[in-house]
Amino acid sequence: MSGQIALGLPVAAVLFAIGLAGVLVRRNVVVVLMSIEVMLNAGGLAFVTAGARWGLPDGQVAMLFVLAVAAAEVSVGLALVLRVRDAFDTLDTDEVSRMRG
Amino acid sequence: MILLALLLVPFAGGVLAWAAETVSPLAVRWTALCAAALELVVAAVAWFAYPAPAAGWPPWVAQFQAEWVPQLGISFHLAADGLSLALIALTGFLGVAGVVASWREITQRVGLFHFQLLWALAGVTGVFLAADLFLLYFMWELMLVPMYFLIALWGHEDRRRAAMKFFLFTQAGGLLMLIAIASLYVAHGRRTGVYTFEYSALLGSPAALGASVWLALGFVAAFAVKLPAVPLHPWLPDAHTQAPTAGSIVLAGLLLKSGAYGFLRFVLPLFPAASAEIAPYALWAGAAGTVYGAFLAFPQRDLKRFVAYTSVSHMGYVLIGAFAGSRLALTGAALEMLCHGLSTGALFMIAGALMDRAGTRDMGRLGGLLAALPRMNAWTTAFVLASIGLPGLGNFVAEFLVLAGVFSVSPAVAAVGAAAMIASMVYGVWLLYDVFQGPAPVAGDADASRLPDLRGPEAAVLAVMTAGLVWLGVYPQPAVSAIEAGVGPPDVPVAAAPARAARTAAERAEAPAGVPGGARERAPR
Amino acid sequence: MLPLTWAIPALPLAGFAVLGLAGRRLTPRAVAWVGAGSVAAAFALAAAVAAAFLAAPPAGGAFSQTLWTWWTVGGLAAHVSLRLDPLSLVFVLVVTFVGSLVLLYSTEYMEGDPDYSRFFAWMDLFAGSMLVLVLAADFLLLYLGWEAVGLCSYLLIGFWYRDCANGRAAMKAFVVTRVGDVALLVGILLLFTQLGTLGIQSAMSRAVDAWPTGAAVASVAAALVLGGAVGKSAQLPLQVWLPDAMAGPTPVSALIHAATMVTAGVYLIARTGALFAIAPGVRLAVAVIGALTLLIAGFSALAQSDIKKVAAYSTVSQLGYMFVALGVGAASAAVFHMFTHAFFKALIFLGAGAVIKAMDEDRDMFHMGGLKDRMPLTFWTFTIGCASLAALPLVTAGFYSKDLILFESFASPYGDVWLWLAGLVGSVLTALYASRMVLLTFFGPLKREPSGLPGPRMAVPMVTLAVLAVVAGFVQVPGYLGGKPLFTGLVGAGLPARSSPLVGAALASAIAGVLVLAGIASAYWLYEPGRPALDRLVATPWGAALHRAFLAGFGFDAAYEAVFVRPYRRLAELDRGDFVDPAYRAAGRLAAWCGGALDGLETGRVRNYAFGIGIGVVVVLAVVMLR
Amino acid sequence: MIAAFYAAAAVAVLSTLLMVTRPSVVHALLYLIVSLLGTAVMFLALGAPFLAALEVIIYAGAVMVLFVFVVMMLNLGPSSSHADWLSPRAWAGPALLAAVLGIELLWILASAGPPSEGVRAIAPARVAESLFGTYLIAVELGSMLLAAGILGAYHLGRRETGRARR
Repeated sequence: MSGQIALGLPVAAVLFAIGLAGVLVRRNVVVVLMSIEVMLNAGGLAFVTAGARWGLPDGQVAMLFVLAVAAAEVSVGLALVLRVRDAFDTLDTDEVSRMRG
Repeated sequence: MILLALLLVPFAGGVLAWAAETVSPLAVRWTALCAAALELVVAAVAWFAYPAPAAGWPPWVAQFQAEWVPQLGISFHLAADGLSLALIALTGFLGVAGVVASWREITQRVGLFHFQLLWALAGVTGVFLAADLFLLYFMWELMLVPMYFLIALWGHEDRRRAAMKFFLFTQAGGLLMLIAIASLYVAHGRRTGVYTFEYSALLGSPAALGASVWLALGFVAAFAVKLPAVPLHPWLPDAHTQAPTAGSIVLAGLLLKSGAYGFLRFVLPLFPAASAEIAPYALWAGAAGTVYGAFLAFPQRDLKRFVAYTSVSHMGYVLIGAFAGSRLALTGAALEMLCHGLSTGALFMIAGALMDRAGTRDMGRLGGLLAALPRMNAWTTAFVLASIGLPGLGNFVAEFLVLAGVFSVSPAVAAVGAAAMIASMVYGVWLLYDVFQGPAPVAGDADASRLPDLRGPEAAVLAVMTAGLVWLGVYPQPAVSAIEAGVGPPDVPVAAAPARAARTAAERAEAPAGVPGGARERAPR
Repeated sequence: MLPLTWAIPALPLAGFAVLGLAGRRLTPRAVAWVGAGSVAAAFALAAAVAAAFLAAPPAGGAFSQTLWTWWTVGGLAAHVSLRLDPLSLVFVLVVTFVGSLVLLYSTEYMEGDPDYSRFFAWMDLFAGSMLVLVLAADFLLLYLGWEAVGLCSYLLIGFWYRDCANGRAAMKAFVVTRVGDVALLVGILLLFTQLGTLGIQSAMSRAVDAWPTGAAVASVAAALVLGGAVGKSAQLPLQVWLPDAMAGPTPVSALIHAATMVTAGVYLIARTGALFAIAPGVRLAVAVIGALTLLIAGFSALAQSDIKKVAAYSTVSQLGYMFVALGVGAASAAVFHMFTHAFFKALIFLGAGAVIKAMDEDRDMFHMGGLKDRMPLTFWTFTIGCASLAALPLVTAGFYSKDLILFESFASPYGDVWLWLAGLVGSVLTALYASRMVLLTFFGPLKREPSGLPGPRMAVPMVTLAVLAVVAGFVQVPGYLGGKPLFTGLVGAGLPARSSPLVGAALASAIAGVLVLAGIASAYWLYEPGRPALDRLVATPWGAALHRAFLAGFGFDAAYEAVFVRPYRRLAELDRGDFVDPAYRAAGRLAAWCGGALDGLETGRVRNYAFGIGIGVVVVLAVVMLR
Repeated sequence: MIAAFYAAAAVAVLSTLLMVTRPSVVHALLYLIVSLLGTAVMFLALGAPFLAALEVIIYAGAVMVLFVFVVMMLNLGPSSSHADWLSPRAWAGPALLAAVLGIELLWILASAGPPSEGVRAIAPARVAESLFGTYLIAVELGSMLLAAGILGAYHLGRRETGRARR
């Protein structure tokens, strides 16, 4: 019965790493945002796994907050994507580099 | 309580002056003038109200203490002795001079200007009164910020760079001091179990006595930059050149003094052993400053830059006096602070007035003004003479005391300091020649003969300054008595002559227990 | 009367205060009354004080008065205190007397000048400061007077500020004398720190007690004091400022640069004679400096065409005589020469001033000539002054004082025959240039009509001084003529003891007298207008070279210009931007460069930043792992 | 249950990998939805049925619908210009970094030792009690965050200042 718990955290770690790779490799803003969703999800999975291990509801509560944050982040982020597209005519993050010193 | 008043008058005056801008610029000026004058009056009252200093050292004549952050041993402790009061009186007076000098010069954002000016004065006053190292650092930074804005907002063509340079130099020194204060605080707490920033508690603390030279150097860094000691001086000419006249007056007359005051009040008493180790270098830095400042003043074309370098020269004497290790020299250094505040403040005021009239500070474009501005020439001559150390004016007495005090320690330093007087003479007569006697510049500038001479409040302020310098030059004894007690711990010899060393040591051995000197002998190592 | 001594300097200083504060509102007449009157009142007071002093000399031969304590720090103090002894009494009388005459003369000479009140204010300040100098009982007060007279000298040399050359001459005078002043200041510091007192008398007595003869510290102290004296009295090597100082109005030259201020160095060395007595090497240096100076200045005076420059070089030369006397230990002889010199040299300047005023400020002697009949009063008084300067035997004051110096220069135990020979050559030179002045100015054809004659206010001082230039010497008639050493007897009481004249004095005087007469005769042969002897001499290559050297004062100016002035200026110009500043600018650039180097990391690409965050996480986790 | 967990984990990891590597945004989006559904199954297997439902409804439902709309609005198709990221130089470094990170995480998890106890299912009621008891303030804050997100999205999404720039 402990298999889920034994595997939950490694799976979360792998998902997180893949998400990170996506953020780092992809240049399309929308895909970057999606990768971030994956990372958030991985974090949430870790929470839930830990909650299941201790039998406490707090892990699930944390995942709920992750959901809320993700929703807010996605809504603002996608709105920003629209604006970026308007302003730069591109979705390539490398070309939106006005912060270059 | 009166010390709190001394501190609050400029603070409140600054706020009131700013608020008065809603009425009219003139109201601002009058408010600021009254605040500065009130500061002077209160300082005078404090002077006369507490004639007898308390026993022990330092000889405070008045104190004010309130809790600030008791958990950390920080208290709002103000204390004044004769030296502090004299310098605060100078602060008030130069505040009046600054407001008068700005009367016609400053037309933009008048309220904010006077607010900054008075808060700078308040910060200086706070430094002169602080008897708590945390408060000292607080006030130290407080005087820096308004000064930065005075230069950066109301300065001349290159003001931003100059203000930034000023800020970087002084802030670098100030942060080193902060580190030193914190280290001293911790070291004292570890040794004694009492964590406090209180000056009198740290005085004679085993932590301070056994402190390494590095700890003392943290303080020295801040004060030497502010003084400024060669080679930490390059911020000064730029800041002076670009600052508005009132800013220059406050900068030269008071901010530099805060550095000198720091040496006398904090470095020497707190770290006697480390000071003795630093002294040879400091003496030579001072001697180099006297010569180098005078030497560099001579080729300057910019009138204010010129005066700025003379300050470097004079503060060299203060540095020598501070580290000569004798009462004569310490008294001389303290007296030089007062005299330099008057003479250089006046020279900056004159430079501002000249700039106001002739429209330029470039000495290459000034010349032959004696016929048009005889009074201005007379005042300039008087203050240049003070600046080059003519006997009968205050600076001479101070410089003589300094040189006499250092002579027995290092005749070479004294000789270099005296030789700097030749260089001073060169720049002094050159200034008078180039601006007043020498050939008028080629036509094209304003008709010199129609320039208005000095009159009214400016002349009145200058007259008071002259009177002060003559008083300090001819009968300085009241000032000398007032500041002498506070300039150094009682075990500093009058003159550090080798022959007297033995006698002084004997006297120190006999010193009764209870005075700091005696207490220090018994302090656990 | 003696307790009123403080008022002697106070009166002229009060005059200065009145004129300085209210001078512009006073009428010229009132200015003249205040300006000259205050000094005249000081003279009257000084005369009364002198009478009281001589009638009943105070105990110890000196009257002391402490006015107030200047400052005191832990037991060490400087006092504003006065000391009246015969030495200072002589100086006080000379300063106030010549001062009042010169100021009386100035009321007419300076008439119509737009800065009339400024002139008198500064002259009064000078008189007061000079009196403080000679009356000071404290080294520091002496130094105050010392610097203040230098200041007045500076202000008055540059008085006519519309001509920039005057301003430059004033600068030069102030700076050059300051070199000596600083030496004196260091000397005072040395005495103060070593002996623990600033009082002149107590310092002298302590020095004699504490230091053996020839002690190094005594020699250093004496040398530093000598440095001050050399600067103020325009002796080698700091003599260069005095000829240029003639740019000031002529009364200034008469009072400050001939009669009084320049003799302050003589006063100082006489006052600190005890110190020089225990520093024999430095004492010898005083004599050698004096001898060299009197020769160099004498030669230089021969070639000048500016009448005031001749007089200036002659002043330097006569001061050289005084230094010789001081160097051989005959301070009273030096003071005696100062005494007579004050009269005849002031007289020469006042006469020259009358001529210059008549020539509309043209000072070139070659533009003058034949004025003998047009300005008889000026001619006679000027000639008497020049005769006294040339030390015409028996009838002039200058003869008696110079004779005493010449005698002492070899007869004194510290004397030397070489000093005597130098003095003899110098007296020939003096006779030559003094006669040349008279000949070029007053004889020969009339080249230019004088524009005015001196009025009574100028004439009275000239006549008075002419009388004194003759009779002042009779207070010290040498023994072989049946006289008594009244002057040296009086002054010597306040100075180290001196031996009395010996046999052979008469012979020495005779030699000197003959040489002077020969000098005057050869001057007539050389300089009498219309004679070609001199022109032929100057035409030879050697003669031309010598003439150039004399005219340039042996090139000291050029040498100083090349060695000190120009390098200083060049270095200063080079350093205008401050050599230290670039170091800080370099630090700033280094910081900017580092920033630029890090700038490459700032790509503006989100994923690069994220990559950075990722690295951070990896590192943190690595740390967690490896713990 | 455990088999479902293994399967879901495999599906999630695989589809996430594919999501990251697909050049087409639409394909990536579809894989992401699969990944999220896999996660939901894992939640279920971990005894969190409520969260599994929310995961499907909110994440795979609402949030992904947002993505779909945006993709539609931006008219994104398979883009040839983005194909160059496939060159190893572009992805080797980040991939390596991600791999190292993943290995580090796994290492740490492995070093912590195997779990001693099994899954304890937590009823939605307990979650709700905790959520509206202990975490009430956090819930409020979360709601504020959402409100801010709505406002921000609305503000940023308006187009009136749009095309004129640049």
